[in-house]
Amino acid sequence: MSTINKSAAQFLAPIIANKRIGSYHQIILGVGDLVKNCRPGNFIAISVGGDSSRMILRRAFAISRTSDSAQYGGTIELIVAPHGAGSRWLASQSEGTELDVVTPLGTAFGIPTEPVNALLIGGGYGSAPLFGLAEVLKNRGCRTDMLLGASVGEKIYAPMEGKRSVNSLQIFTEDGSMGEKGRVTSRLEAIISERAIDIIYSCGPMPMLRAITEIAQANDVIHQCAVEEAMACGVGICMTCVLPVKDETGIISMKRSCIDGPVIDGSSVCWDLVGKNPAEF
Amino acid sequence: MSTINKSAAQFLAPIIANKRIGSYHQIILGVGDLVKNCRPGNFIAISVGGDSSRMILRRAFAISRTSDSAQYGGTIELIVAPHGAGSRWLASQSEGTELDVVTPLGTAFGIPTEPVNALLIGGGYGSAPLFGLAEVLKNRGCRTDMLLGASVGEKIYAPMEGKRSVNSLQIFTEDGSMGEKGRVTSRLEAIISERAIDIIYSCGPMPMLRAITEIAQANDVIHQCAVEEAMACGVGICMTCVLPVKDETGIISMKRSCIDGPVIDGSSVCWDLVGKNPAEF
Amino acid sequence: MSTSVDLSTTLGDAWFPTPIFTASGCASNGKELAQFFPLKDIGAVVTKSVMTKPRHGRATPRMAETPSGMLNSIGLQGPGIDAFLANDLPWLISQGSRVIVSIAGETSDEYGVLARKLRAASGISAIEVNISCPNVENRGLVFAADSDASCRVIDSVRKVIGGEIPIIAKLTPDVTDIAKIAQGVVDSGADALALINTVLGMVINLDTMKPHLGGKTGGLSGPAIRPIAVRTIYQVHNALPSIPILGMGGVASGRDALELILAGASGVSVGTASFGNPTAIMSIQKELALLLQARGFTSLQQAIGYAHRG
Amino acid sequence: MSTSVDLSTTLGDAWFPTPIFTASGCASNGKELAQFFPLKDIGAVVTKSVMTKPRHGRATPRMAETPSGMLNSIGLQGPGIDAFLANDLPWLISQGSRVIVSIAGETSDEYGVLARKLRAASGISAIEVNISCPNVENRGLVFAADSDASCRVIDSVRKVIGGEIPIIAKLTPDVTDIAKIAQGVVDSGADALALINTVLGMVINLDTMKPHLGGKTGGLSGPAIRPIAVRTIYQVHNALPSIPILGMGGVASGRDALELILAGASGVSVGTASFGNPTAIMSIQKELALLLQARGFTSLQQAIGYAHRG
Ligand SMILES: Cc1cc2nc3c(=O)[nH]c(=O)nc-3n(C[C@H](O)[C@H](O)[C@H](O)COP(=O)(O)OP(=O)(O)OC[C@H]3O[C@@H](n4cnc5c(N)ncnc54)[C@H](O)[C@@H]3O)c2cc1C
Ligand SMILES: Cc1cc2nc3c(=O)[nH]c(=O)nc-3n(C[C@H](O)[C@H](O)[C@H](O)COP(=O)(O)OP(=O)(O)OC[C@H]3O[C@@H](n4cnc5c(N)ncnc54)[C@H](O)[C@@H]3O)c2cc1C
Ligand SMILES: Cc1cc2nc3c(=O)[nH]c(=O)nc-3n(C[C@H](O)[C@H](O)[C@H](O)COP(=O)(O)O)c2cc1C
Ligand SMILES: Cc1cc2nc3c(=O)[nH]c(=O)nc-3n(C[C@H](O)[C@H](O)[C@H](O)COP(=O)(O)O)c2cc1C
Ligand code: FES
Ligand code: FES
Repeated sequence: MSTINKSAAQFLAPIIANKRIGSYHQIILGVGDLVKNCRPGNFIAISVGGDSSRMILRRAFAISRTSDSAQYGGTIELIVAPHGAGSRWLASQSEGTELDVVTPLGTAFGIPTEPVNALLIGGGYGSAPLFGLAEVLKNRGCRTDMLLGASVGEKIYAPMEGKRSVNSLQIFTEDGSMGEKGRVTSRLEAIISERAIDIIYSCGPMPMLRAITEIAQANDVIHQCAVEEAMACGVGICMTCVLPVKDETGIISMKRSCIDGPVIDGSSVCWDLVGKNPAEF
Repeated sequence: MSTINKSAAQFLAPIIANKRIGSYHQIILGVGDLVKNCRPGNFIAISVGGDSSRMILRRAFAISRTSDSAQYGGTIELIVAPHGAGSRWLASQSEGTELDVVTPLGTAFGIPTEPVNALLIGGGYGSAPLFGLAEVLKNRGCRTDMLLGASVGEKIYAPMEGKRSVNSLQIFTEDGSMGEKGRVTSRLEAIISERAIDIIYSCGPMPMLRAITEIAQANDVIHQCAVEEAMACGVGICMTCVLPVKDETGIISMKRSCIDGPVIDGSSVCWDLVGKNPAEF
Repeated sequence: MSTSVDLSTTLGDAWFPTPIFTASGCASNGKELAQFFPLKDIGAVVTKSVMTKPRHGRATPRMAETPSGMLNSIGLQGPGIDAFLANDLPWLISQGSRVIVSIAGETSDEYGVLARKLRAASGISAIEVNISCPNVENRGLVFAADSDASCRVIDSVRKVIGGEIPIIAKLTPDVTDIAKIAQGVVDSGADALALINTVLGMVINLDTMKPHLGGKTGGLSGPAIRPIAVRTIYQVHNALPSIPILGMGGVASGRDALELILAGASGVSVGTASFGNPTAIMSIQKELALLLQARGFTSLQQAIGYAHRG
Repeated sequence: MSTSVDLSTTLGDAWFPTPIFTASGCASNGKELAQFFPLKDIGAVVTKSVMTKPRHGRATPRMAETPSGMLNSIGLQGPGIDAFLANDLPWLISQGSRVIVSIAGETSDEYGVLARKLRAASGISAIEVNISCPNVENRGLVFAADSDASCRVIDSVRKVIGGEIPIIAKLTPDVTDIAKIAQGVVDSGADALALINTVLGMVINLDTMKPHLGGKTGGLSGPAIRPIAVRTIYQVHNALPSIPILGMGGVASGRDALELILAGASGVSVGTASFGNPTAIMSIQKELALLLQARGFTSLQQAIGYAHRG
């Protein structure tokens, strides 16, 4: 057997709850004992559209938080932005519906063995996996600050319970409708030095991840980011989700973001080559 | 404007009720004032599978009965046999769901102006439109006998209320699990002469309609049957649903069963040419 | 239209107020759709391909639904050109509809005969020459599969039509090199191209375990083939940027129509979508206007072939 | 299998316990699927087309979902034949999997080089020659679009492989006359045919208004193309009834696999369906056995090409 996808399983997961929060839907799925294998950063791939759907590919969603209760057994939380046909279908499913899922997939955020100062940066629904991560870091004794950004206030996802896992939370919106006006990177350099940040964890749109990488590298801070590339399979068999990544020896190769990611060291990604013709590397 | 499809409209019709009856689903749809245009024999074409369905064609269903009540306004009843993906989807929809429908479509059963002795013959869900027809005939003072056939008892559709509109009802099943063992045509010749039948109305599988036509012709009885050919459009624009039909002068042409049917004079159909290559006529 | 976008378009010398047309064989000859919307409100009615003689067409079953598509095997059932000109055309004109007449033949001469009859008729905006028909002179291979045969058909139409009415050659995508066939028919005198006819397909019935359709193979249409239509239109517009294209294949919404237009279509025919939704053409037309407006276009013309720019 | 149907099949001299295989490029080189089912339980793993050198492939985006299908433009990213033989092949063999190695080249000589390396390896059941690759010697046209180019590729493989391992030539449906291409490669020494590769398509992104894929065009796969696959397999089996066909194109269930088998396929590769469902291959295999049994077949062999009989 191979070790790729090693804790993944395909099964039917019932929707325990589906609640609108701002622009998003918070969906809780029952996953049973498998919850033990779900790490912050992992994702789930869900069939959408029902039995006679013309949508033949699964949709990937970051696992936001996990929980294990007597009443529901293991559950995971997803934050879904209704966008195209697949996510809108998902957002419209009611409690009790069983979803065909494959999870947990992909790499997870690396957790420091020592208590460090961590900065968590999320863009839009990219904040989802950071709340699960914050809980883990907090239990490890880390100081965790969080910056969240979005175009408008309704696209900030920051649940009450989530806020309790972080030491501080700052919100940025481009139109100033919530928190500070501006981007998460506006005052990042200052924040890194003021708070003696050791590691940055991020999740959000690719341009944001790229901008954070540049600042992190300039300030010698480790940066683990969860990327989001269009994925046809989510399990490593199609080669659609690739990113140009440089190894220690400087060799660039196209890595699959579904199995070598989504969490990846920001400094290893060749951001300027993303979407370029690899023949020209 | 043309007179084809002249009373048809496309609109959203809510499901008022959806009840399992034997092998079938009885579905009541709210259609408002349009109910006034629905005649026994007409059909409805329904979009299936929801917004992101891979099923691009409507499904046709005979209008079983109509009703106009203070509570629901105009409603029509359909009898749906869950068969393939489209009918199963329809059968699984719950009350309140709005269906995209086009109705009323096609020709209707001709209603005699004088009270006559009518025999109504239905095969499987083919009995559906006959109950609506029976009500109309009864109001015209006709004597209406009914024969229903199916392979097994659960495929006989004969609701309580429906039975009240007919003078007699005889059931035939091929396995003898309900009524007499045999086919609706087993004793047809005898029934025609014993009851002095003037006209036969039928609806059911094509081989049944063919067999009835032969007996009706041999006994000089008018036979109006509702045919069921695979229909891509239901409104006369695709030419998929054709049947070889002979006119008074003996000329055979391929008639569209969606607009020149589904109700058609059984003796005009060239049953032996159905499914044959028309070039060889 | 509730937008200020100028939707008008041209194919050769023919002008149309909007670029959304019916597709040949998917609107019969118009009467059946007239109950659902006024025919004059769309760009044009493209009539069912008509032959010289009346035709019964193929044996049933003539259709099979497939994932996001369907197969058809109608076999050009129709009334024949004389009955068409006597009944259908005058009726369409009486409705204020613009009419593109699609013709089909079994020999290149038959196309010439049809063209001659059309030249004598009035009120026709354009002729669509459906060359995806079996060529009885050549083992029943469709004309459009062979560049020479295609050119002979267009030649024989061009000899009769001196430029009064634009000639639109309708091609099949089932060829190795569509740009070559396109170049050939343009050289033979086609003013515009219609792309694409259906893709050859088959469904086996799992009960009989034989081909399901009476004609064994059938033409695949509907959203399933849209990526093939977009590719074909893009390739041909790239090769022949000055030749107007009437695009079609799987268009079911305004966004689909816009996709074909950006790829290079000057007009868009809607076929199979009308089967699932008799008012599809009207919604597509409205959605297209809004989408063009949202992208800052003030006229359709600006969007045609936009995907090739920059 | 819980049925008593004999599912075994052959392609040339190669024997497989079941006819359900992965499709090249849709299972990587096996490791990723091994978590979901034991690779030895399916007919064979057909590996991703490998070239002589490692390849980065094309720019992203590399995929677009389309109605009941998808476009891909991977550009043959892969480790190169040496790394493949050193790492992937031994691993697959260690799993008890039967392996069909798919090869691709930019010149007909490159195919010969690849074949020579494979001849030296052991444990390979068959070679699938993917000739739907751009031929750098001929304006980048894919080999399979041209009969002569296709034959040259098969020739250069046949020269190296003397009959030890069956050669399966994989054809593209994007040609005018598939039976002619098939006949050509069989004459050049192909033992079997793989039908069909993806259909060329394009999607325009309505935000950028440019072709969505990095490679502009892409290959259409999935249920949308199944009717094209069935038709192609039927046509080729009709023309060359004694040549085994490995069928593929839109198979997502046992009924789909049976459709291809009745049309003439001796084996069925499952590609895109595995993306939507990593255990699709296993369910297809189980469903197929039940469907064959329900139709009274006691062996798969009886069903192959059944739609052509009587
Ligand atoms: C690792 C990963 C994690 C994700 N996590 C979340 C999450 O937590 N919450 C959330 O709302 N969404 C998330 N997404 C995006 C989600 O998978 C869907 O892409 C999105 O919901 C759009 O799908 P759709 O069917 O609504 O839209 P459509 O536009 O109809 O999608 C069509 C196709 O394009 C792909 N696609 C479209 N937009 C994107 C995009 N931005 N990124 C990648 N693929 C895209 C889809 O996956 C699909 O295959 C994630 C994606 C990835 C790859
Ligand atoms: C005029 C008319 C009246 C009908 N009335 C009824 C009715 O009252 N109750 C009822 O249950 N069904 C009725 N049908 C059949 C119904 O329209 C569907 O064909 C049937 O439900 C199967 O559809 P599906 O999606 O479940 O099956 P699928 O097999 O998935 O259907 C695939 C396609 O084949 C066509 N098709 C399949 N079987 C038939 C068939 N026997 N006849 C015609 N087309 C077929 C479908 O319309 C569809 O386009 C009627 C059909 C017609 C033409
Ligand atoms: C039932 C049916 C009948 C058709 N008949 C014709 C025809 O007579 N002449 C023709 O040129 N094309 C014919 N076509 C092809 C369409 O005009 C169109 O090119 C094709 O269906 C692709 O468009 P669509 O996906 O919008 O249907 C027919 C298509 C269908 C589905
Ligand atoms: C993402 C992807 C990559 C593919 N890569 C290859 C390849 O490397 N070599 C090859 O011969 N075919 C390749 N194909 C084609 C498939 O093997 C198969 O012929 C085609 O996808 C049709 O089958 P399907 O509809 O089951 O996917 C690829 C297909 C897809 C979707
Ligand atoms: S999504 Fe298929 S390899 Fe990553
Ligand atoms: S179903 Fe289209 S013409 Fe009758």
